[in-house]
Amino acid sequence: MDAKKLIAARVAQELKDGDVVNLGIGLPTLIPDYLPTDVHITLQSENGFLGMGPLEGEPLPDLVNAGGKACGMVPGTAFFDSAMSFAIIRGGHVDATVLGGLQVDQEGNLANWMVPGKMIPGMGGAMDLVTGAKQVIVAMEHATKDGGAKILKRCELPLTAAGKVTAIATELAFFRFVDGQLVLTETAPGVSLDEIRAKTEADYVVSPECREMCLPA
Amino acid sequence: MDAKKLIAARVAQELKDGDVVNLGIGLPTLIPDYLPTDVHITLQSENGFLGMGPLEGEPLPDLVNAGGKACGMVPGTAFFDSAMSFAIIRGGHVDATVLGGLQVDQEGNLANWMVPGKMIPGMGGAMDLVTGAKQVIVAMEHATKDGGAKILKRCELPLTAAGKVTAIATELAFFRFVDGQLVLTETAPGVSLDEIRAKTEADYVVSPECREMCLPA
Amino acid sequence: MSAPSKRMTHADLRPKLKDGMSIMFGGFLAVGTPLGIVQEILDAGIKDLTIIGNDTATPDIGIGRLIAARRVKKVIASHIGTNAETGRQMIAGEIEVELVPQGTLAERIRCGGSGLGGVLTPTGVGTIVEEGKTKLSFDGVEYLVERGLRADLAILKAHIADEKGNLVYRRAARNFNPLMALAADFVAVEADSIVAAGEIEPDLVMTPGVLVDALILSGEC
Amino acid sequence: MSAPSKRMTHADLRPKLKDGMSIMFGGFLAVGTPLGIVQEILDAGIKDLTIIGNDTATPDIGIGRLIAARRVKKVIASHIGTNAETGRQMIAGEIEVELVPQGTLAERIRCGGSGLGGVLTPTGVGTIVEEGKTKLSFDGVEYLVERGLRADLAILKAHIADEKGNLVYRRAARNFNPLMALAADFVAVEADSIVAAGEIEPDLVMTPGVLVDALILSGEC
Repeated sequence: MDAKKLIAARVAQELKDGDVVNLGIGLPTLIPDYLPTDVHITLQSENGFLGMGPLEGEPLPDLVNAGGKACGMVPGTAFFDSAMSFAIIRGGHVDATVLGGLQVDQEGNLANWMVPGKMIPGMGGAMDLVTGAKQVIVAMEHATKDGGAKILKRCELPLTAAGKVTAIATELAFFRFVDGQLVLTETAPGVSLDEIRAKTEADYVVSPECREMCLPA
Repeated sequence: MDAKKLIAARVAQELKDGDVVNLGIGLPTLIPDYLPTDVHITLQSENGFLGMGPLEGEPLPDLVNAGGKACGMVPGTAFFDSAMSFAIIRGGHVDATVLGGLQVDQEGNLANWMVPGKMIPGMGGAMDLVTGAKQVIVAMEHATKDGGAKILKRCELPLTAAGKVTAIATELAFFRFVDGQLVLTETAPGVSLDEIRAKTEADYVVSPECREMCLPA
Repeated sequence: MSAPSKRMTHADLRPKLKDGMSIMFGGFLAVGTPLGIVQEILDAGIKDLTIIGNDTATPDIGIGRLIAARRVKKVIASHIGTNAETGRQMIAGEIEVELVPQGTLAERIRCGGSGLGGVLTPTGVGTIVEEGKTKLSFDGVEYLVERGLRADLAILKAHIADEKGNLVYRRAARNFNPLMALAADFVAVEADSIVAAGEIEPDLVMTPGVLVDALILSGEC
Repeated sequence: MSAPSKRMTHADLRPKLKDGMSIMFGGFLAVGTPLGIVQEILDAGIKDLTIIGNDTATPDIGIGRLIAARRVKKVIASHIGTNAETGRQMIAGEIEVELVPQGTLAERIRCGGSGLGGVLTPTGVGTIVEEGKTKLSFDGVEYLVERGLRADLAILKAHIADEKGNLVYRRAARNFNPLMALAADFVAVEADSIVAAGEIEPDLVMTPGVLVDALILSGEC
């Protein structure tokens, strides 16, 4: 299983039947493929609907996801305007949001929307999502392309939100914030605690129940 | 012409073709009867629609005015929720509101929602209407049943809004606020300046163009 | 779908009804109020309620019946003039009444349901409504900071619902219902008809189903 | 009805288009943006514009074309990543870009159109978004005071309009359009079809016609 698929498969296990979920672009969009058949979630798309599904057949006019790509919709979909979309997001009506991260730190801070002087795409809906969703799951590769740590003592990049992250899933490990403390709860198959320690700058504790991820074949 | 009809007929002259108007309960609801045939206004009902019309034929379910009475609707009516209704009102999208008054004063203050210890019905939508409408026309009888002045130097009753009234129509006179100054611009047929002066506590000036109201027969 | 159905009867609501709870109710002079749910609340015998809505209707209709039956400790509303019993109990000191301008009430409920701490409104400036409130001035205009409102339970009336809880309201019965759907911990809806998911055109849904917890058919009292 | 018709052609908009004006545009990555009106703005040659909307699309589509044609002085948006030209001009100091969280942008436009001075939002607290803003704390939660936004002109895209200006949007093309209909001095709408007043079911209107000043049929470029 490659890194992205492993992360998506692990995050899928965090979602419960009936959850309302907003998935960021990229890796998080793989997650629905790994949901058990008895777990049905409702996907929120911040450009204005609940009930997003995969594209099936010809695209329908004006039916696009928040990345502007043609998508589908399930029976019982509801469209609304941007104020309602973010009333739903900010108001705690989204059970989980899954986003990529440039950096996350041991205080639960997330940085994922700009690199000063280099890449300033804007925050889009990310700041509201991270502030408002009940669970904020960061799904990202454990280290930068250069091997640098992304799970830090303190984010250096401008924050998306302060202290809102509830879990981190990487191809090496799964962490959860428990009472404000970063806790390693699972390791990826074949990954040692030492490897995780070496590639993680943040202070964290290893859960007494820490175990290997239980992933689909 | 009785007092209420005279007031309604005079206020009708303040409305222009195309205006969006919210009419308070009671006397103001008589106003549409006095509009010239070439003046079409759109009535806003604060319980959630634009396009209110007179009841014609059988009442339709759930079609009521802000007084809870069955009403009609014109072609091109639009329904919406209370937040949108007051976005329209507070946001300056209503050209004129016409309300009754218990007291009005020379500062443009209006009191029409409570008499402490006696009558406390609540402000309903009146505070938002008086704050947000472009024109705020108070339509009321000139004096109390006991003959006391209602157009005062300073309102004694709790205010509905401060400094928002733009005109006052009574069965004796029509006043307009011009640059913050209360100005008598018209007298009712057969009413003398002295009678108005005697029944008005507020300081006001008489417009050099003050004339008799020009009312329909 | 394996998700638990939202369909229930009025009687199924009983475990959610508790003394001292706060209840937001849709409706404007009872138009848009779920009358069967009000009956269920009366039958449940719960008391010391805080009720939040536009008005208290009349003593014998809609939410006004809870006032007449003395189940209410506090009312937050924009208008109580149509229910003489509300005024009488208020003046007698038997209930607390917080009067809120109607547009401000709508915004406060919307804020409570939208994760917003409040709004800045010019409505009420210079009146007794401003007493005790934070005021901010921008560009020479004064505003009151009006805070969000939430409730334990919202009771709403829809014309059509689908099995997922998507709602369509009819005419002037919409009023506060869509706002309250956002602002309560448990949202119970009484609908004139309940159709299969997908039967309401997605563009025409007025309240998305994810906001709704319980769906009750109007006739099933 | 004797009221002047709101129907016009794209060319009729020309007198409303002026250098230095502020323009709100509906759309999310150009879905819900009135492309014919954008073309008219390009053809009019106006410049030094402030544009307000969710994003700047791409250099060759929708509002992004105004950026590429260097007509824009300032952008207020939540995301500019899809239009490399916006980023390039910003880094070169040729245009000013104010990045606003998407939900905050929606609320700011809604406030500007609703007579509200602003909202209190937790979004952006503890980030650079809070710089220079008033903060208020209630019940231990910090909020930013985010102010209303208005524009001289709003350019919107509807699927169906009636002669009175009542609008229906389609699917994800709704986005910011209904909010902007409240928040500009002049509101111009491009619609795929324009029907007689009364042909849109009153419960299904998404933007009331009184908010709309100009109606243009999409094809009539």
